[in-house]
Amino acid sequence: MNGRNLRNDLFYYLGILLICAPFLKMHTVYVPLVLLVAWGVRSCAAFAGESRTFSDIRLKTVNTLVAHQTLAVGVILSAALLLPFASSNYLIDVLTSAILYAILATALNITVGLTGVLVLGFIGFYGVGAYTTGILTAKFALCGFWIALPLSGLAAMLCGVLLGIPALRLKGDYLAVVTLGFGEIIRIFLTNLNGLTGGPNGILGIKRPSFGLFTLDHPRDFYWFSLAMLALIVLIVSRLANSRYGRSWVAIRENEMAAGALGINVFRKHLLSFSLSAFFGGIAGSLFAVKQGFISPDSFTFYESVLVLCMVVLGGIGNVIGSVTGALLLIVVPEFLREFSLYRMLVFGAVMIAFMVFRPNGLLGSRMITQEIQDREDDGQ
Amino acid sequence: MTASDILTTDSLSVTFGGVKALAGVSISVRQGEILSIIGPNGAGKTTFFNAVTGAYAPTGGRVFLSGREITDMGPDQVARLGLARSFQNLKPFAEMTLLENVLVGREIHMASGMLAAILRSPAFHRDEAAQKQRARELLSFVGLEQRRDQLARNLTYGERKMLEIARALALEPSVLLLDEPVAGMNPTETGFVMELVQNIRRQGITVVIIEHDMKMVMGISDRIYVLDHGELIAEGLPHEVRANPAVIEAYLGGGTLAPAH
Amino acid sequence: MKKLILLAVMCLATVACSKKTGQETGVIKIGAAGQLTGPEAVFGADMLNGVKLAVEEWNAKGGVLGKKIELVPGDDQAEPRQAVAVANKFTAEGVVGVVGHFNSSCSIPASEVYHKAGIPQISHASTNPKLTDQNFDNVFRVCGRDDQQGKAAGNFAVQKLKVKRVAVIHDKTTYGQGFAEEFKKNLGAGVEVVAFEGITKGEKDYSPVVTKVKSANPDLIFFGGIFTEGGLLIKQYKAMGGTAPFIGGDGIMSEELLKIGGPATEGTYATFGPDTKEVPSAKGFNENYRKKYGEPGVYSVYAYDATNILLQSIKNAGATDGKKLIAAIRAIDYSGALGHIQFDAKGDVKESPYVVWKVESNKFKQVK
Amino acid sequence: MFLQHLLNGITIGGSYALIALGYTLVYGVLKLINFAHGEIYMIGAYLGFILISLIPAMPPFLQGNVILMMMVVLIVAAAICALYGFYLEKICYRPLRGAPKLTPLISALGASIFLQNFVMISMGAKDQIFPQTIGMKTITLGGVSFTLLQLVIIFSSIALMALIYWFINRTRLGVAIKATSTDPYMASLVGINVDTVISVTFMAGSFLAACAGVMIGLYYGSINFTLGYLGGIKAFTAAVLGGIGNVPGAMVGGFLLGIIEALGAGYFSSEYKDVYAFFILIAVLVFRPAGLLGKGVNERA
Amino acid sequence: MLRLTDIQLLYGPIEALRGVSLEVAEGEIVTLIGANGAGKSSTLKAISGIHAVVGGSIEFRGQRIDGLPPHEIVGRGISHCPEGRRIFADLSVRENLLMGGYLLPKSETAQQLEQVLAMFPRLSERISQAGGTLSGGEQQMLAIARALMCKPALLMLDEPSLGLAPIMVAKIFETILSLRQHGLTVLLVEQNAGAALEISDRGYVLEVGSVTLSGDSRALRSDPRVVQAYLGG
Repeated sequence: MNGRNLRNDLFYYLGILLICAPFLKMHTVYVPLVLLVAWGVRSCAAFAGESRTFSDIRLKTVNTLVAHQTLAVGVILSAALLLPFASSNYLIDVLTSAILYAILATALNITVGLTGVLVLGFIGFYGVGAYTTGILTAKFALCGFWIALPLSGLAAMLCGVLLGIPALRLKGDYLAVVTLGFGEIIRIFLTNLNGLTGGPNGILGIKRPSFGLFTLDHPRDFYWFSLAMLALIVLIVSRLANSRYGRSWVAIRENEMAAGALGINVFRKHLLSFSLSAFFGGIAGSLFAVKQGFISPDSFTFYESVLVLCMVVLGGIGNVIGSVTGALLLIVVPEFLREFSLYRMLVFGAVMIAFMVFRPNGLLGSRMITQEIQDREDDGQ
Repeated sequence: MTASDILTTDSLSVTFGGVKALAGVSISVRQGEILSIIGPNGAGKTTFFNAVTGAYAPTGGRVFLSGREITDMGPDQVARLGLARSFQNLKPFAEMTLLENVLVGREIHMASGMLAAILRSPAFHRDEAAQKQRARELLSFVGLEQRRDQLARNLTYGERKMLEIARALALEPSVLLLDEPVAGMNPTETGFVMELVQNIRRQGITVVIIEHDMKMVMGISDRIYVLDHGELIAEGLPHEVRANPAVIEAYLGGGTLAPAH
Repeated sequence: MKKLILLAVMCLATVACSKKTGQETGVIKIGAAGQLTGPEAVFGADMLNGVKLAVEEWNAKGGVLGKKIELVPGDDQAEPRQAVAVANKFTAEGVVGVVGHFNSSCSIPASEVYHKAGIPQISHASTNPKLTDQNFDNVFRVCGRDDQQGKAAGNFAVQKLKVKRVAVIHDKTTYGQGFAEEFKKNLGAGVEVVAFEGITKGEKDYSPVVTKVKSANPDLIFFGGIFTEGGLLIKQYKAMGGTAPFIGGDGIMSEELLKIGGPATEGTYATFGPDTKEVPSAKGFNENYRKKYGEPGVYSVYAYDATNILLQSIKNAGATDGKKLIAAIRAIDYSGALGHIQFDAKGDVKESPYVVWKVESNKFKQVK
Repeated sequence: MFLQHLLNGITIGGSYALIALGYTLVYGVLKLINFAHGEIYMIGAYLGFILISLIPAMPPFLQGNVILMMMVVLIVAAAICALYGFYLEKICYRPLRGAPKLTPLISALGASIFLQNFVMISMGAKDQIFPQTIGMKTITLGGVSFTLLQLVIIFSSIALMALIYWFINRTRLGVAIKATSTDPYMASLVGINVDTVISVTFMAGSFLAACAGVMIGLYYGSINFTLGYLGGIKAFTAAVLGGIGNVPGAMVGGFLLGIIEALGAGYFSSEYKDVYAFFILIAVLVFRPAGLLGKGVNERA
Repeated sequence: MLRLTDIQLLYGPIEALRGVSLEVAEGEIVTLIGANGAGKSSTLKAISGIHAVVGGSIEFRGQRIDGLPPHEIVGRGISHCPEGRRIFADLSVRENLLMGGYLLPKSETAQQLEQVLAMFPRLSERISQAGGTLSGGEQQMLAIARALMCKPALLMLDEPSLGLAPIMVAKIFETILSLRQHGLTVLLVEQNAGAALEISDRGYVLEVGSVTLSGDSRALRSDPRVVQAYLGG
């Protein structure tokens, strides 16, 4: 057995070195790096299948959290509220970014997670939201932030409906590509409609929102404001998910034909989830515009769409809390990796592979978790 | 069409890329009966179900439910009007619990709106509780009450069939279409399903069945239609159909191994 | 399980090794921000090397105010969001001044962070007018402005080349399109713009645009963008039998353009700063840079000078305090690799440094 | 004018088609969008560049014969790249069989980021310039200008596509790929080693992508590490346009996309070039929801 | 020829087989009967290597085969014709059959194809039609023919009569009988217990993942427990 394994190992590592060789030429220092990555990812794969320890710890944690739900939410929220007192503006800014992405991920989770529609151009809605706020409050100074915020959501929602009506009749990956196209189209229009969007120069001087005389100018204040928005949106989405709306969405995800045969208007429910998710995406965009104070098409690339999608998948598809966790991880981890400087994204890529190989169902999994608990209890009896 | 006909089709046709899957089938289902549709594989039985329930758009002919034309309606509209169905290749919502599966079937009877769901108003809680109660009753009707909180993916084949029936009944339909409800079941299980179908009929629901199991078909049907190559080749009472030479030739066969005990 | 522990330990070890042990006192930190990874990483590397060179030279001379200078790189990936994160990180780490960012779309949102923290920012390459038009007292740039450069290119086309029909191509970026529009503005009534086209950065095939431009039959083709696309455009245009010369800006002024475009680039014009080879300090820069990092990029020298200005100002101010430092930068009268630099009230370079260059026998030569 | 645009479109369309084939083949067997495929194309281009820069060290009989030399470069680069495809699948996708559908998407993205940065760090962020080789002389025929190399590239693309078409439909391994696409479970029951088939599929796709990469590098003369991003998106769109999972569809989709872009940019505004492709895509999908040559999406139980 | 000793199989946390032991001798037709979810199909999947067993052993012609991948097991002469026919719908009938003989040396393929087609003349009429366009009965024939292409010693058939019209069911059973005359050993899983026991030599009854009854087919057919539960009185 060991002989065969050894041969496989040798084949694996030598093969990888061989194909990397043309690129490594004189840089022999990269050889251990390549081997380390190859070995690391492989170990994750081996480990994912072989141990229940991690799964046990996770189950216990989840069990405890479920048992003391209110307490857990309270602790996490108050920790999140108090955090700014203990951290620098840098960390607050990173966390605010993470919160905005968490809103995006929560919104995207409605379509990708609950309804099972893969959207690859989600950042388009974010862009529409951000630009609506930018155009209304700064470019033409038509209204204040508090009017622009809902309008941004509605503008994104309108785009969602307009895109959804033709696109939602498509299936699976075809729909995904159309949404990808939508994201690109939005970005190209943002770049080229100079009179409205400022073209590639973007829009400058978007003011932070204010409550009467009190302006959310300090990063800490804006952090709290975003946190409140996130909490509100998570609450709305999770309540919807646990109602007849959520059930219909999941039913459609599981089987469209059967859902239709049970009297669910699949198209209308799809459109509802799509436009809701666009709405929250637009809200996140509006927040982003006032956070940055400056927006340009550079912020709304395909890469960002995929990043948000990663957050949803990483946290566990269909799991609302998972989306938030995924956003936190994908924004915060690269910040820590800044220490690696040039190697940052290299390491980040490898970590992504390793993580997925290690936890294919995402960090929190979807419903599988509760099910695992159930099954174990059944075994015990 | 007589007053007692609840579901009728008038020369219903379906064509797939030039091939006629259904060539002008006219049938009428009477209120409160158990009707079976039999025929060789590929005769168009499932296509017939799909065309009636709106899953396929018929290329010709018309369909009426309780005197109302439903020909061009979508599956969801047809379902809302009281026509429920089960599927030959089962389609339970695998990642939902059994209770949730049935609750999806209750969707059209739910009243509370989106705002109520977000605000968790008393009306919302009342509605949820009432529907959950009804769903539980339906699960216990098919014998799955004990497993209501498990995910549907963990059910066995037979249990899934029962779940599909419970889910279809949740619509409170006037007509229930069952596509091969006992395929792959042994005689004991078949007996249970036959009992169940009788009980469903007793609640005033008309049942239409596609089935190959002749014991079931001959045992509970009031009437039988026989399809072959998309056309109706015979209809009548069970013993008439069994003796029909055209049916024997196309479908039943005369071999001793045929399981028509 | 063992394997996992080993893995975890190795990861931790890597992180630990890469971290500087403890907070070193007695150093002055300066930030260098740009795209170190991502699609435009080449500019980030050019910049970082320029800054490194300056810092090393100062450190070799004993640092500034008796302290060593520590360079803190910040990777903004050419993304505005990341740029703000980098800016916040710099302020949190106590950086006294920042060289960068590269893209205007990164420099602008980051400048607000620096402004609030009272840290000076000297951009080496953000040419969009909006950056300094915000009127932040802490924002400077050693490069020109798109409007200045557009004017220089436009005037040259009209007055020197006396063209009548011009085709304009840009790469749809803040820099490229902004520059193209400024150029168009400065052409005057006598010149007809026969085509105004945008291209997508990162593609290789520009034949549709080139075909269209060629059929419009221009006397001159303006390109607002970077040498990568510029080289391909010129090459594909000439391959299709086109004859009109190209003119571009600092973005195409690079040896790379000549490599990518090959002989087709002969006769191409570019607006840029005056020839630095004649300035003694620039000669030193070029030699030292080549020795350490190979051929300098277009912006390396800007980054180098921006760093020198920052460090010289620290020395002049005798302090690293934001206010004093900003005042010192505003007051500086500096002669470096780029020539003579003084800042106006907005933070732009006082004398517009643009002249026109032309490719002759496979080399950029200043047009007298 | 029209012919010129058409020729431009066909040239770039050929490379889209070659890359699109990789997406479509993999999608067929794994029902998975291989998001790292664009990077494989980029790696292929780099391998071509590295090999060409080794030419001075090659034996003289090779150096004398330009055509032979280019063939060797193309085949060796594509062969090494095929191994990249092999390892990509082995490391990023194989451990994820049976995981939720979107999971491999994330590891693919990780691989994509990794490969991009790997090349950036090892080869530098600068553009790499191919030596100006053969066939760059412009030929003008009836108002249409083209280079000899352009013709060679168009014909090579078509030849490669013919080769892959033959492989899929006429060889036992090829039919096994088709069988695995329809039903991997059944395929294993007739004795097909599904793992091998999947590996072969990845290798074949990577082989074609590398060929496209080398040809693009030779033709346009410069490559950099971000090449895979746009190339990947475009080719993926082409694959969907033709009906993803459908081999002739990918070829048709690739050429069509190239031609649409060329005509759109040529006759309307080039600023919106990328938009035309997507508009056409949306229009096609509204009328033919499974792409031009795709069959109806099968209802899965 | 085939011996299963106490094999166990898990589907996730669910125990599908809890120690199944059975034997098939050369030239026999052996039937597995049992209720839904009793583990009949799982037993076949365990033998063909689709699902790995977690306990027990499977021996074929004296050699352990548990733990081998499916394609190696096919190579040793066990052919598994799964439930639901699973025709390669896009492939032609010929391609379907050629895939069935995937592991045969190239030189033998043509000859084997001829032999199989001789057994199923209906298929040679439709040789270049796509598999998906055949009728249900024809598809079942094709599935069996495909399973025969690899020259198996043991053929495992999972519910070959499922969803077929009674007239077709009779034909399928006739075909199975004729296969035995060709010297094939058959392991049959059937819901239609009456018909299956009629053509088989021996039978096993599976309940909840283990064998509860076994013996001569004739004896089983008259066993009151079997009659009561599986033959419907």
